Amino acid sequence: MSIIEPFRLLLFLVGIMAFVGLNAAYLVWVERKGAARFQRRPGPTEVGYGGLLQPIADGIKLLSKQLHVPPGADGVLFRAAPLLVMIPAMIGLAVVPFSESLVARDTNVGLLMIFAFGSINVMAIMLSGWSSRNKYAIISAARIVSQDVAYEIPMLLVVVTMLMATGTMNLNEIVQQQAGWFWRWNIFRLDVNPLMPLTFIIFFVCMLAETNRAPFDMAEAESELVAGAFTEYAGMGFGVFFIAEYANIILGCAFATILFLGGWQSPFGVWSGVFWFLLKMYVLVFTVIWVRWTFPRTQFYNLLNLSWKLLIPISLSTLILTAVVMKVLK
Amino acid sequence: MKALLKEIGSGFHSLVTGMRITLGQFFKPQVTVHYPHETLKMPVRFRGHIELVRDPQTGKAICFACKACEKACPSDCIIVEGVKREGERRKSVTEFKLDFTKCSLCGSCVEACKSEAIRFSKDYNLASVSKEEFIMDLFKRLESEQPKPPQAQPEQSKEAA
Amino acid sequence: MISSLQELADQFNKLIAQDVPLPTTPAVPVAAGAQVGTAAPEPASPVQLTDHAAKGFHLDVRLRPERVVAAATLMDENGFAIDAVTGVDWMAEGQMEVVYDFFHPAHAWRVVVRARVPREKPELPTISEIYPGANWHERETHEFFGIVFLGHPNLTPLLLPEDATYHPLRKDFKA
Amino acid sequence: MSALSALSSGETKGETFVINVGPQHPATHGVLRLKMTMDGEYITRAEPVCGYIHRMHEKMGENRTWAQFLPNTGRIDYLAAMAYSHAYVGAVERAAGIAAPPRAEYIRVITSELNRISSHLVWFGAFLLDLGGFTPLLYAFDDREKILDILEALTGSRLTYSYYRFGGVCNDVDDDFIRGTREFVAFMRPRMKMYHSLVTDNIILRKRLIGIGVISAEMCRQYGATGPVIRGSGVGYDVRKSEPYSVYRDLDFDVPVYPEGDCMARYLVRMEEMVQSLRIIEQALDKLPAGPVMASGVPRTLKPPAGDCCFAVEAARGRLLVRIVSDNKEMPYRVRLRTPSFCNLSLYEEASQGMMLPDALALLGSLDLVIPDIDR
Repeated sequence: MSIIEPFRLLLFLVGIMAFVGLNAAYLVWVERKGAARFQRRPGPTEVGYGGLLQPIADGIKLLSKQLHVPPGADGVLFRAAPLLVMIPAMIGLAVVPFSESLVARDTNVGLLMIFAFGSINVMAIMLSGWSSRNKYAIISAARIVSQDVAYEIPMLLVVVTMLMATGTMNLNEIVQQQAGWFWRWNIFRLDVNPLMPLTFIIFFVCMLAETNRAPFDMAEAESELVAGAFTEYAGMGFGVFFIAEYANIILGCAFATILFLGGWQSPFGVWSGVFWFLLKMYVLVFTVIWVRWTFPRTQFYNLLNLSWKLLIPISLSTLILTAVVMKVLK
Repeated sequence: MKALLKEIGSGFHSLVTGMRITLGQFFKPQVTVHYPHETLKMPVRFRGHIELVRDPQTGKAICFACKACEKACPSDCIIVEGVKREGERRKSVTEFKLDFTKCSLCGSCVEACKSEAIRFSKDYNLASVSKEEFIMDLFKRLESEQPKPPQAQPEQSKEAA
Repeated sequence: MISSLQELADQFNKLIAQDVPLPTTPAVPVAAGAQVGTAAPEPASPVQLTDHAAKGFHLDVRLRPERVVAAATLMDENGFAIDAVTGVDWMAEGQMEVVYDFFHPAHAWRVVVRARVPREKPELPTISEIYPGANWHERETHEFFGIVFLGHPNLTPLLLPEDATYHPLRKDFKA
Repeated sequence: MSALSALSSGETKGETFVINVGPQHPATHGVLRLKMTMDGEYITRAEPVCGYIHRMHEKMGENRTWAQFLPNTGRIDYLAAMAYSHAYVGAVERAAGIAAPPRAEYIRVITSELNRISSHLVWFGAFLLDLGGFTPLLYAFDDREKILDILEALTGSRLTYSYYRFGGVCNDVDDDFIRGTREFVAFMRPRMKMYHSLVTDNIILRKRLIGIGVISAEMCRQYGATGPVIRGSGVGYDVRKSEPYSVYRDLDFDVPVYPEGDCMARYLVRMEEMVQSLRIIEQALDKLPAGPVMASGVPRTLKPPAGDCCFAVEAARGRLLVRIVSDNKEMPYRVRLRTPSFCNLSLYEEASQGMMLPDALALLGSLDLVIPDIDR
C-alpha cells in the first residue's frame, strides 16, 4: 500500500458523501417531478426554475426545525438510529466501481461487504421504532424486522447464484467479465442459468422490499401507521432517514447494475465508462419511482407469503439449476 | 400448482399492465391549471357573496330595503336599513350589512329579491386575518366603487335571473 | 314468513289484542303562537295500512311501550331490517313518541311502529338485543330526547359530548 | 391463523394495548375516531367514537322555515349533496301534495346520478389511498372535476348545490349542460376500462381485498346497512327499485349485486354502479321532456298539513330516509335524517373483530364513510 492510499480513500469517501447527498436531494426532486408526471400535474414549480431549488428549500426547512426527543424515549438510541441507517449505505458505496478506476476501495470481498453492512440497516430502523416510545413506531419496527429478514434470504440466494456464475466477489472483476456486447451481460447469460431474467426480477423485488419502498413500504404505511418508525422524528432526524432511503435505493440500483447489467460496460462493447454506469443506475432508479406511483401497498402477510412461498423457492431452484448447468457444461 | 402458476402469470401481467398505463399517462399533457399564474373563468351562475346592483339610469342602488332577503336568509346574516326620503317614490337603502362569517352562500336572498337588486359577485378570493373584514357593508362598498361602464349591465341582469 | 302486508297487519292486531286499549291523547289547548305541536288527528285503529305514495310507508302501528320488544321480534322473524329509531316530543300532550322504522330488504315494504311514553318518565325497553343496529339509534334518541331505553348495554352519548346533560331535541330546550 | 381463533373465543395471549386511529389520522377521512384495542397487529375491539363534527341539523330544521332548511341538506353528506336535497324536497312535496313537473324530475335524476358518480370517484380515490396507491386518486379527481364543472355551471356551487326547490329545480338546464354531460358520459366509459386494468385487475389489490372484511347479509339486515354494503353482501336492495321515486321507474338500469360480502364485492358494486349511473344519465337525457322546471302555485310560505311522512332515496352511500313531522306551521315540527353512513358504520365494531390493522382499515375504506353524514 502506497503512502497516497489513505488520502485517496479519504478523497473518495468525501466524494461518495457528496454524491449521496446530492443524489438524495435531487432524487427527491426527481421523485416529486416524476410522481407529478405520472399523475399529470406539474410538481414543484415555484422555487427556482422548474422547482430545481426545492430540495434546498426543503433541506433548510428541515435543518431549522427542532430535534425533539419525545419524553420517555431512549435518547441515545433515538439519536443514534439516523446515523446507523446512513452509514452502511455510505460504506456500501465505497466498494462500488463506478468505472474501472473510479472505485474507492477495490477489495476482493466487495460483495460480502455490501451485505455485511446492509444488514445493519434493519437494526437501525428497528431501533428508531423501538426507541421512539410510540405504538405506531413499535408496530412498524416489528414489521420491518420480519420483512427485511424475509427478503434478505431470497436476495442472498440470488447473489450466491451470481457468485457461482461469476466465481468472484470482486465487483470490478464481475463487471470486467461482462465486457463486450450487451448479450454478455449477466442478465442475458442464459448459458449458466436459463432463468436469469427471472433472477434479476427477484433481485429487484427484494431490493424494493429491503429499501422499504412502495409497494412494500410496510414501515411507513402512511394510511395505517401515520409514519411508522419515523413518527416521532422531527427536523433533520427525519431528514436523515429520508436521505438514507434514497442512498439505499442508489446502492441497490448500483448493485443491480453491477451484478446484472454490466456495470460500466457499454452495451456495444466500445466507449465503456462511468456514463454507462450512471445511465443504467438511473434507469433502475426511475423504475423504482415508477413502481411506487403505480401500485397500492401490499398487505403484510401477503408480503411475507410472497417471500417465503414464492421468492425463496424460486431463487433456491435457480441456484440449484445454475449449479447443475455449470456442473454439466463444465 | 397449475393454479399457482396461472396466478403468478396473470398477476405479473396485471402489474406490467398497470405500469404501462401509468407510463402512458406520464407522456400526456398536464391537467393542472397553474394558479395563480393562470385562472379559470368563473361560471355565469357562480354563487359568491352577494353585492348590490346599481341602477344604470340613476347610478344608485336598486334596492329599496324591502327586507325580503333578510327574511329569507336562513343564517340571519343580512341586516338591511332604509329611509324614505322626501320626494321619492320608494325607500332607499342606507345600510346593507352582510355578516359573511355566517353566510352559507345558499343564494336564498338573491332568489327572494323581486327587483333583482342583489346579485352574486364573482369574488372567490376571500381571505383575511380578521373577522371584522367579513362583516361587510355592501351599501358603502357600492358607494365607494366607481360606477361601471353601462355595457356591463345587461349581462349582469342575465346572471341574476 | 309473511307473504303480504295484510298478514303482517293481522299479526300486529293479534299482538295488540291482548292489551287494554291505548289511552286516547288528552286534548290540551294550544297557546297561541307557541310552537308546541298539534298532532294530526289519530286514526281509530292502531294498525293502519297506509298509502305509500302519500306517506312513504305501508303499515303504521301504534302500540304500548312495553310491546316494542314483541313488535321488534315480530319484525325480525319476518326478515325486516332496522331503518331507524327516533323520537318526537309532543310537549303539549305531555308525551314523547318513539318511532321505529323498518324496511324489508327483499320486498318493498316499509313499516312504522310508534309507542308513546309519558314525558315525565320516558322509559321503554330496548330492542338492541334483537337488532344490534338499534344500539346506536337508541343511544342517539336517548341523548337527544332523554328517553331511557331500559336494558340498553351502553346508554352513553354518541354524538353529543360525553358529559352532556341536556337533551337538545326536546321542545323546551333552548340553546 | 391461530391467533384469530384465539381472539374469536375471547381470549388474548398477551397484553393488549389501545391505539387511537383518529380523530386525526391519515386513514380516517374526516374526524372519526376509532378506539382500537389491539393484540399485536390484531384488533380485539374497535370502537368508533363519533360526534366530532356534530351540528344538530335536526334541531336547526325545527328553527327555520321549510325552505330555509334546504341549504342544510347540502351540508350533511358533502360528497353527494344532491340526494339529500332530493330526499328532503321529496318529503316536503309528499306532505304538501306538490308534484314537480316531469322536466324537473328528469333534471333531478340526471344531477343526482352525476353526483353519485362524483361521490363514487372520491371514494375510489380515497379507498386506493387507504390501500397505499396514490396515483388513482388523482386520476379520479381529474374525472370528478369534469362533473363538478358541469354542476357548477348549472347550480353555481361545486359541492353544496342547494339546487332543488319544492316543486322543481331553481334553474333550467341549458344546451351547454346537455352537451357537457353527453361528452362526460362518452369520456367516462373508456376511463372505467382504464381503472379496471390499472386497479381492479392488479394482483396486489386483489390480494388485499378478496376475502377481507366479510359482512354477511344477515349482519347488514340487523344493523340496517344499505347501499353498496348490502349489495356487496348479495342482497339486491336499492331504494330506486324497491320504492321507486322521481322517474326511476321509467329508466332502465341494473342493480349490481355481488354475493361475496368482502371488500372486493363492495368495490365492484360501486365501480359497476358508476357504469349504471352513466346509463341512467344517457337515457334521462334522451327522454328529457320540454316544459317548465317549477310547478306552478307553490305557496311562498309553505305550511304542509299536520301529520308525518317519509321519503327515502338511494344516496351514494345507501338508503337515506327523511322523516318530517308537520304541525301545519311554517316551520317543521321535526325533521329526522336517517343517514346511510351512520348505520353502515354501526356494524364496524362487530365486523372488524379479530382483523389485522391494515385489513380493518381496508374494511373501513370499503364502507365509504362521510363523517358529517354520521355526525349530522
